Amino acid sequence: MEPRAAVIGGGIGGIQAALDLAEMGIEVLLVEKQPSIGGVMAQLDKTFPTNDCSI
Amino acid sequence: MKNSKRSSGDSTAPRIGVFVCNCGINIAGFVDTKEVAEYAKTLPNVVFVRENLYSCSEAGIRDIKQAIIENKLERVVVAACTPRTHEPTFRAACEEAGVNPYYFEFVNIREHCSWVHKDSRDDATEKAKDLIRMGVARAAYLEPMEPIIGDVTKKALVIGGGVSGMTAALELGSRGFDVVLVEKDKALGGLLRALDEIYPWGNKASTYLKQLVESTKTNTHIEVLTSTEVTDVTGYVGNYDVKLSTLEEPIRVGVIIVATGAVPLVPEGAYGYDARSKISMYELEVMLKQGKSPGKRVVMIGCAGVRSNERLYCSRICCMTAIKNALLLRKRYKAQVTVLYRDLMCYGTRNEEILAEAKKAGVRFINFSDEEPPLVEKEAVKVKGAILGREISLPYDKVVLTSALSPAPTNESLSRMLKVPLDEYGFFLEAHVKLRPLDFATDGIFVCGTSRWPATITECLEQSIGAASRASTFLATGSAKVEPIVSVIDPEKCRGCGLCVAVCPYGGIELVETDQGIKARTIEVACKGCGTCGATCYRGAITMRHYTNEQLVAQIKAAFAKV
Amino acid sequence: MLDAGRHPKIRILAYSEVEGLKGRDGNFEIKIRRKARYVKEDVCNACGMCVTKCPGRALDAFDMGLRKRTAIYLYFSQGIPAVMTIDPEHCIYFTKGRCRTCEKVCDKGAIDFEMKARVETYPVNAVILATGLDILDPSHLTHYGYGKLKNVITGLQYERLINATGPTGGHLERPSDGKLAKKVAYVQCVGSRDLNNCAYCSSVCCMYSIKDAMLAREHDPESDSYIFHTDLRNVGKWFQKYEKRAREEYGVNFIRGRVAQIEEDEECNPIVWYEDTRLQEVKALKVEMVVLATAATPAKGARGLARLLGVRTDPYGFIQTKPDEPADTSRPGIFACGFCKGPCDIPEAVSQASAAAERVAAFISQTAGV
Amino acid sequence: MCSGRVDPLMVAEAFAAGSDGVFIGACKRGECHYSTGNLHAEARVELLKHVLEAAGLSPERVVLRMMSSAEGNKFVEFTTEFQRVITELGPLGQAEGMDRTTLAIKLSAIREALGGRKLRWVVGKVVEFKNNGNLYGERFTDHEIKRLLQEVGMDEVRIREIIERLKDKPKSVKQLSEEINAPSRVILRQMADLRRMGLADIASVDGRTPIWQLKVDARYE
Repeated sequence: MEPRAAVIGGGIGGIQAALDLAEMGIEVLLVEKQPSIGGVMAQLDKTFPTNDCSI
Repeated sequence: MKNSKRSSGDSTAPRIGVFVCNCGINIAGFVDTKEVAEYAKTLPNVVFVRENLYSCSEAGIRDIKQAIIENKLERVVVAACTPRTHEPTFRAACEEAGVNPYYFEFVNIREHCSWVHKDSRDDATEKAKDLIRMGVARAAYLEPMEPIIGDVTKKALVIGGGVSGMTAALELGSRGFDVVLVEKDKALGGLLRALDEIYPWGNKASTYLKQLVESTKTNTHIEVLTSTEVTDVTGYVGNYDVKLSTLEEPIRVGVIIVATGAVPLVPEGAYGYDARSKISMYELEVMLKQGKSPGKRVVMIGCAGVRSNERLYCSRICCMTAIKNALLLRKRYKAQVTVLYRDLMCYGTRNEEILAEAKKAGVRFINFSDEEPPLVEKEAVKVKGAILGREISLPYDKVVLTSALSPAPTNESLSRMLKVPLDEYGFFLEAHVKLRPLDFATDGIFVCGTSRWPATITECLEQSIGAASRASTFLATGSAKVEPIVSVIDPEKCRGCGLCVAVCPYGGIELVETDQGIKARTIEVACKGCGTCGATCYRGAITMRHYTNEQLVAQIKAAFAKV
Repeated sequence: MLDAGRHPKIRILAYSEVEGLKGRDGNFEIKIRRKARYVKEDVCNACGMCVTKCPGRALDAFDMGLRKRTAIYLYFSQGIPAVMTIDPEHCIYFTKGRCRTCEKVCDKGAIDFEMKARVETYPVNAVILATGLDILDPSHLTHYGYGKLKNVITGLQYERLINATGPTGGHLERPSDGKLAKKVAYVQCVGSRDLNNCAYCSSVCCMYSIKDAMLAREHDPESDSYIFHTDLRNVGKWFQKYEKRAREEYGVNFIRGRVAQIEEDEECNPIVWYEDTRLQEVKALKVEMVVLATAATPAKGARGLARLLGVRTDPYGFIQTKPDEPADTSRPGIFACGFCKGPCDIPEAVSQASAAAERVAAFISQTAGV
Repeated sequence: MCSGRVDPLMVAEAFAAGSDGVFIGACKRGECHYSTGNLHAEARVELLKHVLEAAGLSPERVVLRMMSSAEGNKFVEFTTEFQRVITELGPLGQAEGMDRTTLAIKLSAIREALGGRKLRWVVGKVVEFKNNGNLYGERFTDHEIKRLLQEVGMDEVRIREIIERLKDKPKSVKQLSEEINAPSRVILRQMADLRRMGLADIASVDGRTPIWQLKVDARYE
C-alpha cells in the first residue's frame, strides 16, 4: 500500500498539511465535517497584516 | 511588434471550436447564449460552435471531447466561468481528445458578463461576443507546450547551526536525506548557548542543547561544518552550487534552508544603559547562567529600543523572557522584582498562566504609557503608573532593560547571495507573510526561526520542522515540475545587456558566455512566467510563452474590430 | 484551497466525521462517517436551480446566522467540493413528508432522498489533527448584552457583514434597522483572559479588531472606530506597523480600558460603559454598533474527538503537545497543528501544518515495515 | 498574467487599434503575486503618461489602479470613474484637435519611442533605482524619477516624430517645428543630436535655411 495519512479538519491548517503530504508523495484523506473545506478562514473578509483576501 | 502568422482562408489556418456554456441559468439567464453562439460561428477560423448546458459536467466534458475528435478541432475555446476553477478540467479534456492542453483558451462570460451586467441583457450579450471574439483571435496564435521537469539533487544545505538549523537538519537527516549544516561560529548552538533556563519548559538550556548537538553530530546523514561561512551561491531549485569558506570545491545541493537566527540588541542609549547597573535582559541571562545574582532589588523595563519609530516592531519574546527571569529571581534569590511594561505580550495559553504564576509569586507589574516612559535615576527608577495614576519611585540594585532581538548583520550579504529579500527591518522576507511563511518566492530556498522574525524556541522548532517539510517536498520526489509558461530568449536578437536579469524577481534569467558573445538565458525551473522581462527587453528578444506578443496583440486588435 | 481540491493525491471527504481509530505503530484503521448530503457529489455542479425553488428556510451558519438560506444549500460559493447539500432538519420533505421540488427542478438528477449515511474505514499510517477553532458564544456574559441588544455582534458576524459576498453585500448594515453603522466600538477580551471563561489569551483578537476597524474606515471614511483594549498583543511580523497605520492613517481610536456594561438607548444605539484606565474615570460612549472580540475556543467536539483518538488535551481542551516536540500528540502516529493545539494566527498555523506533515513523513519512514 | 507583462507597446497597440483609453489593474504595492511586476507596470504607466503628453495626447487616457482580488468594489469604482473620464475626453486625437494623419504620425512616433532602446532601458531600471539606488548607491526620489521619465519621454517622442516626418521628404527646422508644434530651438537641438548619431544630415540649403534629410541606411534603435 502507498503511504497514507488522514488529516482531520479542512481549514487552513488541514489544507496546508494535506498539500505538504501530497507533495511528498503521501496519499491524504482530508476529512471535513462541514459540507466543504475552507474552515474559519473562508469566512473572513480580509486578513491581517496585509489586508489581502483570504481565499 | 510583428503580427503575422496564420489568418483565416490560409490553408494552414487552425480549426477552432467554440463552446458556449449556459451554466444552467447562471449565464443563460443574463446573456443571450443562442445569439452569442450564432455570432461565434461568424468569427475567423471557427469551424464548430456548440452551446452546453453545463460544460464542466461529465456530460459536458464528454460532449466537448467528442466534438473535438469528430470535427478535427485544433484549438478549443470555452466561454464559461472563471479559469481558476475549471481551466484544469478543460485542459485535461483537450489532452484526452488528442489536443495539446495549451491549445485551450478560456473566456469568462459568467463573472465578466452575466454577473457584472445582470441588469442589462443586451450589454451582457454584446460583451460576451466581444470577449469570445478576442479569445478566438488569441487561440489562433496559441502554441503547444510540454511541462518542464527539472532534476533535484537530493541534498540540503542548512545555513545556521542554532536550534532552528540543527532541528531542520535532524529532521531531514532522520528521513534519510543528506544535509550539510554550516555554522559560522566555532560551536553549534547559537543563542541557546547563552541562555539559562528555557521558558516555559522549565529545564536547563545547556542540557537540551547538549542533546541536540549530540544527535546532530552523530547523525550519519548530516555533515557539520563549523567556523564556515557561505561565500557564494549560484544556480536554482534542484541545483544550487554553494561555495563555503572552508571548502575548496563548491558543493551542490537541491534545496537551502536559511536558519541564521537573530542577535540580541544592545540597548545602547536607552534608559542610561551602561552594562553595569543598567544591563540588558541578555546580559542578565548570561549572569543567571553563571549563577550570579543581580541583587535584591531589580527593575525590568520593557520595550527598550523597540516599538519605537526607530525600530517599529515588537520582538515577541521579550515580555515572556522578562517574566520567566522575574520568577526565577524570585525563586532563586528571593529578589524584589518589578516589571515595567507597555503591553504584556503573554499571548496564548501557557504565557498567560506564567504571568498569573509570576503575579502570585509576588512579581510586581506596573504599566506605563509610551508618552511617559520611566526615568532611570542614580538610585531609583521613577515611573508614572498608567493604571495607578501616580508616580512611583523604585530603588534598585540592577535595572534590566528588556530589549529585542534584532536581525543578524550577516543577513544582508546572505540575502544578496541567495537573491532573496529582507524586510524593512532586516529580517528575511518570506514569499507570503500569511500563507507561505516558510518559503521564499524563489523555489527551493526556505526560512525558519528568528532569522525570519523573533520567536520562542517552541515556535522555532515548529518552523524548522515545517521548513524541513517544505524542503523535502522537492527532495522526496527528486524533481521539480513547472508549468511551461516561461520566457524564451532568442540568442540571435539578444545582446546580453542584462536588463532582463535585473528586472527578474526570481533570479530566473542568467547571462551565459556563448560563441556569439554574452547572451541571456532563461532558467526554466526558476521562471514563474510573470513576463516582466518580456515587457522590458528593447530587442524584442524575449518571448513570454503562452502570453506572446502575437497572442496578446491579436486579442487587443480583436477587441476593437467588430465584425 | 483550490490546490487541495485538484491534487491527485488528496481525497476530500467533506461532510464527514471521524468515528474511531484502531491500531498502532503506523498501522491504523480510521472509521469515517460520511453524512448523507442527499445530493450526489459527482453529479451536482452547483448550478443553483434548486436553490431558487426550495421553500425550506434555515439560519445560514456560514454567515453566522445573519441571514437565512434555503434547506438545500451551497455551504459557501467558493467551497470545495462545490456541491449542494440538503439540511434534513429544515427540508420540507424530511419534516413534513411532501415537496421534493429540488428533485423536480434538477435536470441532472443529482438529488437522492434515499441516500444514507455510511461508515467507511480506511487504513492509514498516521493522522493529523487540524480541527481548528470555534468562537465562544458570549450570550452568558450578560453585561455585554449579546443576544439581547440587537446591535451587539461578534467578530465573526462582523466578518460576514463586511464581506462583499456576505448577507449585506459588504455594507455595515446594523441588525436592528439596517442603518449603516458609522460609529462602531470593538471590545477586546470578551471571555478571553477571564478566569471564569477562557483564562488564556486568544492571541488573534487584537489584530483582527484593528483590521475590522480599518475595514470600516475603508468602507466609509466618515465612520469612527473605537477599540477598547487592555494589553495590545500585536507580536507578529509587521503587526506594530499595522497598528501604527490604523492609528495614523485610519484614525482608529484606541481606548485602554475594560468594558463593564453595554446598554442601549431607545433607538437601539449601544452605550458602552467603561473605565478609561489612563484617566481612571468611568465613562460612557454611545455608538451605533458593538463588535465583541469573543474568545476563540477549541472546535466543538474536539475534546470528544481527542478522547476517541486517545490523545491528551490540556485543561482548556486544546490538544496537548510537548514544547520540545510541538507537532507530536501524546499518542505516537497522531500529530496536531493549528488552533486545535492552542491559539495561533494564520502564518503560525501554516508553519505548524508543515511541521505536522513533516513529522508524519518521518513517522512513516521510521515505522515502514513494522 | 502579471501587470509586469504589460508592455507599453501593447498599450500603444491598443490606441492604434482604436481604443480611447487603457486601464491597467495591478496588485497593491507589496502584494504583487509576482513580487515586483506591479512596480514595473507602475513605472511604465508613468512613462506612458509622459509620452502621451509629449505627443499632445491626454495623459489621462492611460491609468494604472492597484487593488486586491478581494476589492471588487474598488474595481467597479475605478473602472466607472475611468469610463467617465474617457467619455468626457472624447475620441482619441479628435478631442485633442488632431486630424487623422497627425494622429497616425503621433501614434507611430509613440510606438517607435516605446519600443526604442532608451526608454526601455530607463523604465526598466526605474524600480531598481527607487529601491536600491543606481550604480553609486544613490537612491532616487519619486519626484526625481518623474522628472527623469518626463524628460527622456518628451525627448524620445520628438525625435521619433522628426524621423517619421522626414521619411516622406526633407524638411527645414522651421517646417518641422510647425508640423510638430514645438519650439524651433528644441527641434534644432534634436537635429544636431540626430546628426551626431549619424541618422540625419543636411540635404540642401534653401537660401540660408538648411534642409534636413534622413540618411538612407539610418536605424535608430
